[in-house]
Amino acid sequence: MQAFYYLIFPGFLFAAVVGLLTTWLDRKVTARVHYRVGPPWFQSFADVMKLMGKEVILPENARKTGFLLAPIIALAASTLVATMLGLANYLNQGFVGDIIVFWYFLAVPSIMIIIGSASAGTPLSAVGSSREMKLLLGYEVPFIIVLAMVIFRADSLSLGGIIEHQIESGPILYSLSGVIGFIVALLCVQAKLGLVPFDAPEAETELGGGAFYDYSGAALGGFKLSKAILFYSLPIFLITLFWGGVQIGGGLGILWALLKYILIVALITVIRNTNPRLRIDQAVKFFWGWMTILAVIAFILRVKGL
Amino acid sequence: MGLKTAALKKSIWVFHVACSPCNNCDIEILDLLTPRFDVERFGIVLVGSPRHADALLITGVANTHVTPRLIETYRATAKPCVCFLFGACASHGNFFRGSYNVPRRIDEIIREEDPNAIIVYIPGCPPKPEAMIAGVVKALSVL
Amino acid sequence: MEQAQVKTEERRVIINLDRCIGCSSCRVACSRTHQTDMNLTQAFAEPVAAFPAHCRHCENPACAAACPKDAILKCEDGIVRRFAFRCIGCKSCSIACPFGAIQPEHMRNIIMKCDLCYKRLDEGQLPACVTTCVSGALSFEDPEKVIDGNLAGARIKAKPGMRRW
Amino acid sequence: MKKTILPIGPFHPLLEEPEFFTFHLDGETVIDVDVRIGYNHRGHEKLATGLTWDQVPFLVERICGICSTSHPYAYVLAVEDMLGIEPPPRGKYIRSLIGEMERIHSHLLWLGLAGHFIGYNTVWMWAWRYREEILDACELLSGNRNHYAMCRVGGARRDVSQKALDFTMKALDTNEKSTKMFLGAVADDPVIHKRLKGVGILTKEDAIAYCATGPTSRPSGVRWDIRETDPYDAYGESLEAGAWKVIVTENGDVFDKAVVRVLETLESIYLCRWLIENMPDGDFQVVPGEMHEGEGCGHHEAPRGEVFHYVRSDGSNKPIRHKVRAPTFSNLPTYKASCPGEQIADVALITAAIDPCYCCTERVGVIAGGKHSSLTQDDLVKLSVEKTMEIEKRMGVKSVLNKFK
Amino acid sequence: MTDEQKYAVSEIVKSALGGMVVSIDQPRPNRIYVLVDQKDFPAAAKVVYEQLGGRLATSTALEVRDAVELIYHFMLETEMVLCNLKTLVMKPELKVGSVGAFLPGADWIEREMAEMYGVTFEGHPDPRHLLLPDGWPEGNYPMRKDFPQQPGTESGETKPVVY
Ligand code: SF4
Ligand code: SF4
Ligand code: SF4
Ligand code: SF4
Ligand code: SF4
Ligand code: SF4
Ligand code: SF4
Ligand code: SF4
Repeated sequence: MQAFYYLIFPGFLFAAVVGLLTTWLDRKVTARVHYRVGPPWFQSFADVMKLMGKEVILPENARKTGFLLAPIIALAASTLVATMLGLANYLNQGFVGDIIVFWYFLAVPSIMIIIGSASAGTPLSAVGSSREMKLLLGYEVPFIIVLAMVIFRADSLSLGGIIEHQIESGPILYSLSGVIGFIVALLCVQAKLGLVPFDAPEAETELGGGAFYDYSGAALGGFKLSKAILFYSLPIFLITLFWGGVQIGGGLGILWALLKYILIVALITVIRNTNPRLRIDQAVKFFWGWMTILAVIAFILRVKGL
Repeated sequence: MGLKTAALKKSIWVFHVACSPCNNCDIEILDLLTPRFDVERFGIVLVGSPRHADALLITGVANTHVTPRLIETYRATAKPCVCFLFGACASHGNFFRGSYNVPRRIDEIIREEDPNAIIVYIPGCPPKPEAMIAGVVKALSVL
Repeated sequence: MEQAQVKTEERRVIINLDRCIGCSSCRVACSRTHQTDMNLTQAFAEPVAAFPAHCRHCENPACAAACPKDAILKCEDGIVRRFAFRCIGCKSCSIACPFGAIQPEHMRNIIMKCDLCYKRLDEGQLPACVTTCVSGALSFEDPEKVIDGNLAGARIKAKPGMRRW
Repeated sequence: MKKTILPIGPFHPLLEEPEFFTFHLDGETVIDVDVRIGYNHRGHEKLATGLTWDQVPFLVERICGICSTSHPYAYVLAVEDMLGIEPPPRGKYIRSLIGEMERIHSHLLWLGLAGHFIGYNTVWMWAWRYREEILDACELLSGNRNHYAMCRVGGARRDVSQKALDFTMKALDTNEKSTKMFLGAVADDPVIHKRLKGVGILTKEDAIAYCATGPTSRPSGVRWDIRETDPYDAYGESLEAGAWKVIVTENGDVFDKAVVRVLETLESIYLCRWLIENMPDGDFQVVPGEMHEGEGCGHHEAPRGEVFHYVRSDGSNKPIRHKVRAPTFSNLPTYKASCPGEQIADVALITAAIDPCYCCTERVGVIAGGKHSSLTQDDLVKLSVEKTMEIEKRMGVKSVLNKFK
Repeated sequence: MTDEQKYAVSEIVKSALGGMVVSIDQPRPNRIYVLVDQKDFPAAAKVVYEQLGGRLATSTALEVRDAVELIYHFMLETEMVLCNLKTLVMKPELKVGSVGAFLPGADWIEREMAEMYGVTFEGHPDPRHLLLPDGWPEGNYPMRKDFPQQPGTESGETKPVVY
């Protein structure tokens, strides 16, 4: 049963399929904004499938272990994240460990990108790596404050506890501190996903793929897949934290959950299409400045009971 | 046809290598991205790193300045990869064949680097964007 | 058939206009044989008929003389061929040809031109258009022997269809 | 000192021609500029001496894909100057028409790229969409989208049909509307004003000293336009008939360069219309007579400035010398005058305003206080975009993007 | 500008250049060809640029029997005449004073002529390679007639007979 959870539902397979579909949705909407038709629905699957079948080039100066292990660990960590979320949300099962562990696992893919690209040993990757590191440092600060806000509010450290609290006393989003926290968390998610305006680490036009510049074939596919899984889990995570989680109760429950999910994905896509890329120091300033202040305000409001 | 090939056919990532073209081929390639042609419909995406590419779109002739760059780029591309020699310049040398600054043809350079390279020639000066799409389709039919 | 005796360069595709019904099968066959190139140009005798305008593979081809890039050459076997990689799509040849037998290929921005199906000839087959013609209007013969007034241009004022500019 | 070089490119999808810039910086300010070209050198002038007179137009057409009719145009003018041939009027009008169509499509292309440079990708997509219509018209007129092959010693290479002319007329009408919309968007937008005005000023004196031509010199108040000062083909008649006028502005900054280009597009549209309406009937080419010894110069006002060709013949069927000067060759050095003292974020813009052909390989070495690192063209573009955003923010304007909806 | 006025321009040029003119020719109303001596050349160019207001369109070098001929094409915009200033730079020294020294617009073109023909421009502010790669062998001037590689040589796909 455990293996089923991890590999099929709600773990790897389910998360990957939904994640890739979400990626496609994102690309399609972007294309429509540009007055283009956009890719067909299976595009993301084809991309990943193709990458899996391609040769992996090892750059000359690469440290092999780090370079090759990074995508695998990133994939494993994001699968874990998806599974934990799914268990808590759909199957009402708790798991050992709490939101702190969860937060830690969320950071792992980014750290793996840093390690992987740093061990590639080429200048472009190194720049991408350092940018990713700065970005990680940037967005984790407000993110953890918001998390703390949610934890205080729900008086529980586990995902299940947070969901239960929201079932009892309404979603956290429906309060002032909740709204502010949600906005901050959404932007952090945007950065975690590496989307415009926070895509400096893998800027296609400047760094030619940046952190992923030297990755090719299956290794790149691993990263893409892990990104896709994150693209699925992070919106779900936001729903869990702020919007009462996903309960697969009656028929309407599923629809409502789907609506919430699509809304958040749409928000992310809109943000990505209406903004230019921020320079990395601007992004860090943005997170440490405005976002942190907002997060602290949310926290104070929460303490005041708003 | 395996799943791998099927997937490859649906998702071609191309990388644009401008050797020393007259710009026209490059403009036509850019045209591919704009609303009229929109190659993303077919899963064709321009990427920024040769390592991600499945296909190299090579335009122009290889003059002495860019020849080493071309070889470098070809080496950096993950195989299997298809080289599209876009335009009369790349496929044959156009008028510039025999010029003092154009020592060798591009396909010669690539063949020297890798005798098994898959090379697709798209003649025309410049080939129309449709020709590039058609060229990709033809190349896929032999994969 | 008698292709063993006659050398390639002495035979051409001859069209008997009395028989041609304008069905365009020959063009389809030409196009199929050459992947996408539609080598055979259509001529119009307005308003009566449309019929194929075959390349005559001239003795002294005007198209080759006009080509700035030597993309059309008369080869050793007598066939006037176009070399796709050299062609730059300037369409000078199309203007130069007195028979309107050259038509631009609109997709690749080069021209295309009848090559007398030289690959099929090497295999001992007749050109594709000749084998396909439903009414027997096309034949593959030595023109010297069949000049009896059937040739295109001798009877109808041909108006090349593809010269749009 | 640690030296970091970013091997960006060498091949990048959005940019075209390779050049290599070295900028000497003091903080954020540019002190000196050096350009290294030659990545695209293919030896045209030598090749031309190996081709016959009628082959050369096709060769020079391939100097450049954007001003692809300008070079053959200047070449045939040079040969006609040498031989003393006067082409028939219809041939002249056809050549001028193609030349102007090229100017429209080239300026639209530039407008799109400039939009991309200041961060408005929508401008790029839209400009290129309108450009497609012009290309369609060109294809119908000449048979080709880009390399038109319409110029021939002694007239036009082929005739144009009435159908093609009618289609062109329609394309011009739609294009006039969209160009006017662009003009409105550019001239009235406060953000664009802030962003472009006073940036990269090329003074009148510098423009004269560097012998800049075309839309690089005219915004600086230098009224140099070959179509006016050495009229050829249909330009003299049309100017007298008042079909178009030379656009000259005074400031020489990037804003003026943009405005001059948009206004010129409009003038070209009017001129094209006039040419189509007054297209004479009759023959469109004469057969040039015997080649004889001599020399001739021809110049044509290309979209980017004057294209100059010089030919020398010894009476044989090949030129013994054929000199080509593309406009960018004399416009590019004006960097040296217009860049120093500017912010590094504006350099991309200034270079874009000259409209050279950028490329991927182009890297900018930043030499600041002994530390050596590399900035790419893209970094410049990014800096440029950021500055636009900053100004937008400061002015409290939402985004110019909405304008184009 | 009528043709008569244009023909009068050659007189203006002649008087401005004074004794430096070796020969002057105006085959067509809008083209003037002036030949000056090698040693007077930069001075003559200066006169055309500063006194006559010529805009340097470009300059051409070409190889004649025992010299390299330089032609500086000045456009006299107000007179609407193209004034071509010629000189012969004698082999084997191939040395001439630089115009780029006082006219920045001539900077690049002189660099190009220097690398293509091996002409030395004395006093040029920035005598480096312009178009050719930096490692180009010394004394190898591609536009000279004795340059080994001939243009236009083709190795065709099939052996064609050219009728
Ligand atoms: S093939 Fe033609 S259009 Fe393409 S780069 Fe070469 S000359 Fe230019
Ligand atoms: S010949 Fe064939 S392809 Fe052509 S119209 Fe008839 S059925 Fe269609
Ligand atoms: S294309 Fe025309 S000119 Fe050329 S060989 Fe055929 S018939 Fe003769
Ligand atoms: S279109 Fe091609 S074959 Fe015809 S003249 Fe031009 S280059 Fe030669
Ligand atoms: S009628 Fe005779 S001369 Fe005239 S084009 Fe036909 S074959 Fe040639
Ligand atoms: S002989 Fe062959 S190539 Fe020529 S028209 Fe017939 S089918 Fe086409
Ligand atoms: S197939 Fe025969 S009958 Fe039909 S158009 Fe061709 S020549 Fe005429
Ligand atoms: S400036 Fe030069 S390279 Fe650029 S488009 Fe014009 S002629 Fe071509």
